[in-house]
Amino acid sequence: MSSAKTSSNAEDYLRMYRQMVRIRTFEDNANQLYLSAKMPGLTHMYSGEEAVAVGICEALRVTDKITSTHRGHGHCVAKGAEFKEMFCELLGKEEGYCRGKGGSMHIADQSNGNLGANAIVGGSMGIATGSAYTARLLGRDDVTVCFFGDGATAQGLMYEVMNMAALWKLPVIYACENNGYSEYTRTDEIAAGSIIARAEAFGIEAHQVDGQDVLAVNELAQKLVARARKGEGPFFIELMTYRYHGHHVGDINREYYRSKEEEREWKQNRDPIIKFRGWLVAQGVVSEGEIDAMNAEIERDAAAAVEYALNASYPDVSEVDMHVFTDVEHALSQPTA
Amino acid sequence: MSSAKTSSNAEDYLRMYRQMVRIRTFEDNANQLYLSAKMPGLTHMYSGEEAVAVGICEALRVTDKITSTHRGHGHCVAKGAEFKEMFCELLGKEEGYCRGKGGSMHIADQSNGNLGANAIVGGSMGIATGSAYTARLLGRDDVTVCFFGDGATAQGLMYEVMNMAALWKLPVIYACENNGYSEYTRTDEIAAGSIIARAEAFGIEAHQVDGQDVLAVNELAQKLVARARKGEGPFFIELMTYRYHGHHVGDINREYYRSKEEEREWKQNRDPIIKFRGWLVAQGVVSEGEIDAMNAEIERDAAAAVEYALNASYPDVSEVDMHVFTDVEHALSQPTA
Amino acid sequence: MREITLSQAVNEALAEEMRRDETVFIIGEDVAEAGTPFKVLSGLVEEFGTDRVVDTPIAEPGFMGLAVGAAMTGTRPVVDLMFGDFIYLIMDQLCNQAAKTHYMSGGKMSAPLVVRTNLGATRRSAAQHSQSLHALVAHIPGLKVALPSSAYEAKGLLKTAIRDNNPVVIFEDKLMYNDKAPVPEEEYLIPFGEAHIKRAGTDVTLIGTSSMVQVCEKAAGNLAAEGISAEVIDPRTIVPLDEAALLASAKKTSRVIVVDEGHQSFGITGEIASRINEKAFYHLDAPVLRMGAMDVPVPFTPVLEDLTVPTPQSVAENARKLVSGEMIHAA
Amino acid sequence: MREITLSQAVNEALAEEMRRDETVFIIGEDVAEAGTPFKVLSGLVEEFGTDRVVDTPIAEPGFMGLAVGAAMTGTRPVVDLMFGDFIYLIMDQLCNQAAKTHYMSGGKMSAPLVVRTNLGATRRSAAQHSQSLHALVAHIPGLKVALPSSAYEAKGLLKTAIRDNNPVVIFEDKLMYNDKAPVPEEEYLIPFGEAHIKRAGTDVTLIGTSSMVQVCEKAAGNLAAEGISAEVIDPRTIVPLDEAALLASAKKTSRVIVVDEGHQSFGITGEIASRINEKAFYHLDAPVLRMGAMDVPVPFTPVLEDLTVPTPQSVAENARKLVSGEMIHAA
Ligand SMILES: Cc1ncc(C[n+]2csc(CCOP(=O)(O)OP(=O)(O)O)c2C)c(N)n1
Ligand SMILES: Cc1ncc(C[n+]2csc(CCOP(=O)(O)OP(=O)(O)O)c2C)c(N)n1
Ligand SMILES: [Mg+2]
Ligand SMILES: [Mg+2]
Repeated sequence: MSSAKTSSNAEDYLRMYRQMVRIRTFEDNANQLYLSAKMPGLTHMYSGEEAVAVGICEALRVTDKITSTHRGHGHCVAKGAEFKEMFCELLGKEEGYCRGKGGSMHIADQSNGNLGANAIVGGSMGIATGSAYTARLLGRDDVTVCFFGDGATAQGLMYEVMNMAALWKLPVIYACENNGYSEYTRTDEIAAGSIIARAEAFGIEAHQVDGQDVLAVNELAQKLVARARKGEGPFFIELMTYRYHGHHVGDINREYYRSKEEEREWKQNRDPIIKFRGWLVAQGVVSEGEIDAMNAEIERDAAAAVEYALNASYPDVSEVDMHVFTDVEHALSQPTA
Repeated sequence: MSSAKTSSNAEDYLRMYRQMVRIRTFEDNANQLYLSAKMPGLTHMYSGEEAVAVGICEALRVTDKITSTHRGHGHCVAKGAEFKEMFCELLGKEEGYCRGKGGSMHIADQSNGNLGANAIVGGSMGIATGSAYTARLLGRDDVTVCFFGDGATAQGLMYEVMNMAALWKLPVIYACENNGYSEYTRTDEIAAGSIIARAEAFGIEAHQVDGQDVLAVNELAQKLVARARKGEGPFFIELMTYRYHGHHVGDINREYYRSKEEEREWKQNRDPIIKFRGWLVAQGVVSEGEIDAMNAEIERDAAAAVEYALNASYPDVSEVDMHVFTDVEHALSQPTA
Repeated sequence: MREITLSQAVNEALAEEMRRDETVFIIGEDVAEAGTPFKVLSGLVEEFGTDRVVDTPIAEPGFMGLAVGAAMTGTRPVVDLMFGDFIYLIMDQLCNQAAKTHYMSGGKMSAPLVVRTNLGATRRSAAQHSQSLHALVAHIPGLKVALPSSAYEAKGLLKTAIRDNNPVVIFEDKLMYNDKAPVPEEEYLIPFGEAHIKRAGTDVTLIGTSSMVQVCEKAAGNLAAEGISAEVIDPRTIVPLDEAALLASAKKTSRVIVVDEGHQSFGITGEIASRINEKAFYHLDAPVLRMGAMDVPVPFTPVLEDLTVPTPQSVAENARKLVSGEMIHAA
Repeated sequence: MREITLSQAVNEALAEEMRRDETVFIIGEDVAEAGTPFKVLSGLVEEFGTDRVVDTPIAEPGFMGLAVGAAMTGTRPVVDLMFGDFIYLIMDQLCNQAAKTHYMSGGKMSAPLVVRTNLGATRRSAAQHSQSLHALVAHIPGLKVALPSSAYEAKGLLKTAIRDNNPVVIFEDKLMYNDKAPVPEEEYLIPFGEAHIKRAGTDVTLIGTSSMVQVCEKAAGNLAAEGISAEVIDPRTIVPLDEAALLASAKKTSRVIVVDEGHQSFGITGEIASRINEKAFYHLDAPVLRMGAMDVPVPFTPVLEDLTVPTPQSVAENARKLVSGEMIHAA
């Protein structure tokens, strides 16, 4: 845990803690929905990586943008989304953020600057860079954070857009969530050299940080976001973290690629929530009782949102050919098909 | 010029000199064919960069492979191709290396291990890496050299395949011909950071060398090829060089992107052929007269090949739907279209 | 005959060909220990080792390009593209390089490789993991395109693909991996360009591809109960296409429906319908009817997703109208 | 009316739209000082500066991706893709991202961008610089596709494309950049989905796209001299497609040829022919005839390249046969 700050930051600390717990709680509920066969399809849990999304998004304004990944619930919550619309989306309901058309892998929340999860690994790197281009071109001072995994660093697109971001000094921060795995393969078996050095080779200032330490992440993010806002970007951050679940909710038997000991080690000794909670209590920012109450409240919120979503209605079948084009109400009833 | 070797290498030196002059002479004739409207389409001149192709290809065996670029005549000659088949190809004749179907931008010479020029910038980087994969898988000891320009380093594909080459220690050498320009743009305006560092970030040993000094290029190439053959690859070389003509033969008025002074400076003071010739004579390897005779002979060869190609026949029209598939003589006379 | 799953059939085809020819290797993401997310390749790395069952970085353009170069120099790569939707990422290496190598070199070089990938919606995987993109590659001269409709075809076509000296793209239906079908123990190959009449009939021809063959068979079953005799044909490869078989059936029944899971517009149904219209025009009672997937990105929510693809019901419904002489439009 | 080249028309369209809307910017290779290899953009960087006429590294997937993100956040990028053949490189960002943004977000986001690129063979540029790949993008729901046939259409369609809130791909014929046509001084837009009857006729309908409109017009001229009255229609956009206009003409003449420079098989001619066959079947004297580019990679050598695309002669020849009642096959 990084050096303590004064308790004048108490509010910030508690918000960060709260957001981390909200993510974990959201994921636990989503996993339950999967296990009880109430959720269509598969989904990828963010549990274990909460300090990354929260540490970074807490350094951002609502007008700042993020792009997310297939493992996107954490980013979505951290950037300000509500449980209700999120669960509705996961269940394919009309009140979901994307009217049920996107689902877990495409969840987006434009109202809070979340440009969306992406089911193409690395697929959002161009989008984030373009968002930063808009800011520069239109003279806005917002910053864009591009979240992606260690596995995504294999995609050539990353090098193409880092080159442009560096050339044009775009206000974008590439945030590599290094959880050590690309699906069912250890990333060090499929990644040569150094991730940080790859960014640096393009003249991009790059940092590595403990992704389980929300204060360390947030401190670095605060600095880099402020500098990016002033035109000193782009930046690259490699955040060392871990995913607790399988690659997706269905990836249960995973000992062939990852040992139970390793999982236990991270969960027991490096859990970002447990660590931060201990620190908050030790510093006297909050009492154990207050934390328990907060956690319970979040759990109730989540349960209520799940309940709501389960009972919410699906989009009307007529929506199937809506939103293909912005200017055509129903793409298939047009003679122009 | 690098440190002199003993004249026991005289034969090698003369062959290198000869190959450089052959390239220059080929290009002068190709340019003439364009200017006199005898060649269909456009073509990209290698003049000025001869020491790169020759210095490297002289370090290779016939069984070693190369992949080439849109600026590919130099690589083709250096890897052992004949003028006759090359001019026939440029003129679209049946006796061309590709029966006239490829033309300048797709010239290939499988008999000498040239897997072909490529009209997609960066398009051959995967091919070269795959060729090296074949060598490793089948236990052959050939090495593959991938030629590409400085502009091509912007293509994400390069980072994807360098990663794999590094992981699997493939016998491939990435040879970046840095002539300073990507078409009509100075590459330093569109490339951030350092080219060498980008390769090094993947754990690939990288070197920079004066591409106008054929001996320096050859010495480095000899070493790296030998090491790659032993499984110590991959390697990356950045060769600092210059193209004398425009981007292609039609790029005549180019002062808006490149000054005449700069061109004069390179041509007068850094010409690879003039420099090497001076050195050969100074070292007593050869006399001015012998060189003049060699040059004249090459010119006669080229003129004869041009003449031959101009009179050679075009492929029969029935060839238009041949070679679409290996197992179908005429793709369009099949009921299966 | 024994029954095995499509997944096992693919696995057997690969194992047999890799035993027969040591230049064959598999390359793709999570193909080794994991045996792909669909577990299709389980066991192969144990037999053939990591040089021939190669786990790659998540770099589709890169390993596709590598495969092209490997194929050009003496090996036969089988590229595992985890989802058919990622074909967009490999289009350049597949279509600008592999497809044109033989032609551009005047017949001197070739790129004998296979891209194994998949298609198919209704798996609740949303717009970027549910596409059926075979039309894109069918349009590019130099590529062959196979669409197996059961475990039997999956094995026989894949073995043929691996031995073919041209680049071949083979799309498996990802919802069929666990479907069983009779597959001989003995070795067999299925030649390209030979359609298979799955069910003979006289009133209407249902041409189905991939998963839509099953759909057509179910529709035919329903129709039979009503006294309508439907012929079901599976082209098995769309490049090359067995025009003769399709035309013969069209001429026999005079009524044809082409059913495919790719988007209908500018997809493969237009090509097949056009060829039949052109060459059997005067034998047709009605224009060839096309049924593709809806021209919408695939929605996540099941209530919408299920509407986007042809079903036995919708095929039978159209067949009924066609046979009864109602004029039917594709739109 | 004044005549300007297609190149000038494109330049004017961009300049006008960039003056009107400061969120419009151009991004691509050598677009600034060089004004592209075709010199289409000359002068724009001088007026709009390097932030709005942006020279990129040679990284098509990268700048296409950047454009998608820029479009999603409030700007209107016009992506300059130097050759249509490079579209393979941007397929993922164009088709998995831009095309699906609006749908996947349930209508909340959109990607208003234009990809300006080209098509067309017979420039002796060989297989990787001569393709006409509009069929690939026409197949993907969410993309609009425009094919201007002259300077007039090039200007009007591009202006419409820039104002459209959807991703639009516009293919210019690279051999037509220097062709002049009358273009009004006053501002005009050409709405998408409205075909243009280039020449009225009664005996046969020639539907041509892009460069093939000229080819059809020339064929029609020749045919007129022989007493055959050909109607020439230019759909101008293939997505959306003005089916009504095509059907009206088909019903009038009863004989249709669709002429396009993309490869014939699994290309756009099959779609257009199918729609007409389906909806005007009982009005047709013969099946709709298709003429696309040969299904071969484009050969370099002129003696072969010229054989691969439809010509006024070959179109007229087929029209003659069609009108005289000879049965004609596409193959
Ligand atoms: C282009 C592409 N290739 C492959 C996949 C399949 N896939 C989904 S997630 C994943 C692993 C991603 O690893 P990483 O980027 O480290 O993210 P993590 O899952 O660890 O958060 C893969 C290979 C995909 N969705 N997109
Ligand atoms: C994918 C792709 N993008 C753009 C082009 C157009 N183009 C041809 S050569 C070239 C410049 C290449 O520069 P560099 O790699 O430095 O090679 P050089 O011409 O300097 O030898 C460009 C942009 C192309 N052929 N392929
Ligand atoms: Mg990871
Ligand atoms: Mg260069």
